Amino acid sequence: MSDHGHDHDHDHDHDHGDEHGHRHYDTPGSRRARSALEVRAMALEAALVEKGVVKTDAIDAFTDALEHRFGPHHGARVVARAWTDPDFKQRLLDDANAACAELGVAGVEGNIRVVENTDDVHNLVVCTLCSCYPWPLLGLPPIWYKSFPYRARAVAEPRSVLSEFGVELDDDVRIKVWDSSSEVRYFVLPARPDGTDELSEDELAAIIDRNSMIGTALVAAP
Amino acid sequence: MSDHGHDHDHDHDHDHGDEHGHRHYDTPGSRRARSALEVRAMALEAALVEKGVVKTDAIDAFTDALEHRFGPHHGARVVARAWTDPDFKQRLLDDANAACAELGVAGVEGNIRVVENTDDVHNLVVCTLCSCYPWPLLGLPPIWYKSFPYRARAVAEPRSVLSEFGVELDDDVRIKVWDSSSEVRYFVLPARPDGTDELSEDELAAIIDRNSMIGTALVAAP
Amino acid sequence: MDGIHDMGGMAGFGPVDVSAEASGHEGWEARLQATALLSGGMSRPGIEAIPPAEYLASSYAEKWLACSEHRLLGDGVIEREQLDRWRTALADDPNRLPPRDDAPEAVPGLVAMLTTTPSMAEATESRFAVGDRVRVRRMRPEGHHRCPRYVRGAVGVIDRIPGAEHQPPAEPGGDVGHFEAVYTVQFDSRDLWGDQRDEGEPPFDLLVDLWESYLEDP
Amino acid sequence: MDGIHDMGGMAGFGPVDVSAEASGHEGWEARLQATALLSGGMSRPGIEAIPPAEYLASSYAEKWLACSEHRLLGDGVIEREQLDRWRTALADDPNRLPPRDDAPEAVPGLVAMLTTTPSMAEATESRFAVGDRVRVRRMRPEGHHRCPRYVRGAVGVIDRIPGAEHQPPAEPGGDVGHFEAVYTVQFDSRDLWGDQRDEGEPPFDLLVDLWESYLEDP
Repeated sequence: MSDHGHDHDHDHDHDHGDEHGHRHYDTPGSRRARSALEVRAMALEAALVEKGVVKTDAIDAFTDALEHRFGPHHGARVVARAWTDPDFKQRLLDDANAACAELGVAGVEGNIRVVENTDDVHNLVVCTLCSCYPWPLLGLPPIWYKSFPYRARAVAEPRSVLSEFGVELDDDVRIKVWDSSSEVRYFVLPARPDGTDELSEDELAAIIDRNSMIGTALVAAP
Repeated sequence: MSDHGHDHDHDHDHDHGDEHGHRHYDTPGSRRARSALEVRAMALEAALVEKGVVKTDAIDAFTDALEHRFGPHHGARVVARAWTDPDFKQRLLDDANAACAELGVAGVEGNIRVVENTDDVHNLVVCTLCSCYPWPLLGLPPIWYKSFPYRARAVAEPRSVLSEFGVELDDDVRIKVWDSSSEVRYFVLPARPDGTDELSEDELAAIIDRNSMIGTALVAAP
Repeated sequence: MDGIHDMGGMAGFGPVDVSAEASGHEGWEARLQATALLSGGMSRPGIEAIPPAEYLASSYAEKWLACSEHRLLGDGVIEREQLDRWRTALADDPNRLPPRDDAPEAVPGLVAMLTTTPSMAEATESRFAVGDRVRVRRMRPEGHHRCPRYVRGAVGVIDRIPGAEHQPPAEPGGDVGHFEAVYTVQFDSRDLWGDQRDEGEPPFDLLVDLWESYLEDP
Repeated sequence: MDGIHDMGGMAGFGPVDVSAEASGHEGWEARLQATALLSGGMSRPGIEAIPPAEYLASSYAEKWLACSEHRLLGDGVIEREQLDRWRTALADDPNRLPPRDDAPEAVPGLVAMLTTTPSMAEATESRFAVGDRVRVRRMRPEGHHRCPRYVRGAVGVIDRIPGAEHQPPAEPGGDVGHFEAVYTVQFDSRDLWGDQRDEGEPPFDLLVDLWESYLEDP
C-alpha cells in the first residue's frame, strides 16, 4: 500500500507472533518499570480478551498501524514531492486524498485538506475540542498538541504560541488557524526554504520535520 | 447599630479577650480534630501576626462581623418589614441601602439592589465569576452558592437548578437571573405566602429562610 | 483573564449539592477570610491565577489560602520558613495557637468600616441610557475583569445604571482601572443560549452588571 | 455538551511545553488507543463526560482509560472483578502479560480498514454557498457536538464546503445525528476576540468546520 512500505513491513513483521506478542508492554527485560497506569491499560486488554470482545492480533495490528504505517515520514514525502513537482502540488491542494494515495498514503483520520504556507500566509493547525490530527501523514500527535495550553491558546493568541516554538513571523504575514472540528484533517504544506534548489526529493524529505507540517515550525535549509 | 443588636452583642462579647481569643480554631476541648487545612490557615495567621502585619483583635473583630453582625436574620427582618409596611417596601425597592439602614443593616458587600418576586416574576441570584453575596443581609454564603454547578448552571438552566432545590415554577412565570458581576449585591424580596395575614412582623421574619432571599426557595406559610 | 473561574454556562459539573451548607460557618474559615482580607493576601486576580486543575480541585478555603500564601510570600510579607515552622508547631501540639498581638485602639475604626455600606458614585457621564440596546464587545483581556464570556457579542437592553465605578485592578495589588458608568444589562436567554424550551427552560432574563467600556452600539 | 473540553480561548494554562513529545510513542499508550477503539470503549462523548476536575488532572492516556473502563463496565462488556483481578496479577508479576487470543482471519480486513481513507459524501444540498456570510447560532446542546463556544454568535464567511456528514452521536454509543452539509467557516479574529494588536496579535483568520444546523443567516 505504500511505495516505502517494504522497509516498514520488514521492521514490524518480526515483532509479530506469540513469542513477540504484547511487545508494547514492559516486562523485566524492558528498561522501564510498569507504571500503575500501564498496569491499568494491560488489565483492560486482559479483561476484553478474556471476554472474547477483542482479539490480541487485532490489537497488535491496530497498534502497529498507529506506530509504523502512519507517521511524519509520509508527510515529509508528500511535502518533498509537492516542492519538486508543481502538478502534484496542484493536485495535492485540489484533492489531497487522491494525491496522497498516489504516494500510497491513506488511512483513518486521513480525510485531508492541505493548506499552503506562502510569503504572506502562515497556517497553524489545532483541535480545541479534542486532539484530531492527520494520522496517516503524521502518526500520533505529540503531547504538546494534546496539551491544554496549546488547545486553549492556538485559536486566540497564535503568535504568542508560535514564539514559544521559536517561530517569529513578520507582522504582515497573515496567520490562518485551522480548528479541526469535523472529520476533515488539516495538514500544512510548509514553504520551501531558500538554498535548497540542489537537493533531491529524498534529501528534501529529510529536512522536513513534523512540526513544520502542523505549523509550529518553519523548514530550514540544511 | 442594629435594633436587634443587643442580643447579638451579648452573644459574642463573652467570646472576646485573651482567654477566649482564637476561639475559631480547634483545641483539644473542641469536638473536631484540626484538619491539615485548618493548620495551614492557623500558620498563615501566626506568620502574619509574628511579622506585625495584622493584629489578632482585628482578625477577631472582622471574623465576628462576618459571623454575627451579618446574617440572614437581618434579611428576614427587612423582608418582614417590607411585607407589612408598603411605604418601606417602596423605599426598599427604590433605594435599598437607605431602607436597610433604617433597620440598622449596613456593611461591606452591602451595596444592595432588592428585586421583588411576584406572581409573574421569580428572581434568582448568582455570581458566576466569584461568589459575591450580600453579606450584611445574609452573612457568608453556603457552600452550594460557591459551588461550580451552581455558578455554571444558574445563568443557563435556572429551572433545572431550581428543581434541584425543590422549587417548581409555573411555565408562565418569567425568571430573572442576576449575575453579581459588579459591586452591586442582589437580594430577593420573596413573595408573601397566602395564609399569613394574621402573623406579626416578628412571626413573619421567623418563616423567611435564607434561600428564599437568594431565590432558591419560596416562603411557605407556617 | 478568561480563566476557569469564568464558568457561567459550562456543563459537566453535575447537580448542585443543595444540602452543602456549612462552609464559612465553621469558625476557622470565616477567620481565614478575615485574615486574608486584612493582610491583603486575598484578591480576585490572585484567585483567578490559580492554575485551572488546582482551581477545580480546591475548596473555597483552599483557594483563599493558596492565593494569600502566594501573594504574601511573593511580596516578602511573610517567609516560607515561618509558615513551615508554624505548620509544624500547630500540627504537633493541639493546644498551640497562633501568637496574640492586639491593637485595641484600631478595632473601632475597623468595625465602623465593616458596618458601613460602601457608596457607589453616581454616573454623571454615561454613553448609554436606560432602554438602549447595547452589544457586549468581543475581547480577551489578560488581566482581571468582570465581563463573563457568555455575554460576549450578545445584544441586551440597559435595565438600570447603578452608578459609576473604577474598573477593578487587573493584577493582584494593581491600581484600579478607568472610572466609568456601570450598567445593568438585561439579556433574553435566547440571545445567549438559543431556544431551550425542549430542555424544559422557557425563555428567561439574565441581568449582568457591565462597565461602559465592555459595551458598544449593537 | 459545553464542557471543560471546549477550551478554545481559555486563559490560565500557562505556556506550551514545546518539548513534550513522547506520549503515544511509548508502545503501551498506542496499544491502549487501539484497545479502546477496537472495543468501542472510547468515544468523544465519553471523554467529555469525565468530570471537569478529573479531566484537567488526567493525562491523555488516563482519559482514554477512564472513558473506556466506565463505558465497558457500565454496559456489562467486562466486569469489575475482572479488572481488579488482572490489575493485581499484572502488578504482582512483572512477567505476566494479558492472555493471548488471536483471530488471524480478521486481521487483513482490519488493516484494510485502517489504511483506507474514509470518504466524505458530497454536499448535494446546502443552504449556504462559498462566500456567504453566516452567523453561528447561540445554543447549549446537552449532548456531544462540534461547535466550539468561542464562535457562538460570531459572523464568518463560508470558505469551502468539504462535504456532508451526519452529526456525531450525542451520547456514547448513540446513533449518528442529522445528515447535512459541513462548512469551513472563516472568522476574522477581531470578531472573536476583539482587537489584540496591543497584545502583539495582529488580526488573523480562524477557520472552523461547522455543520449546517449550527449556522444561520447573519
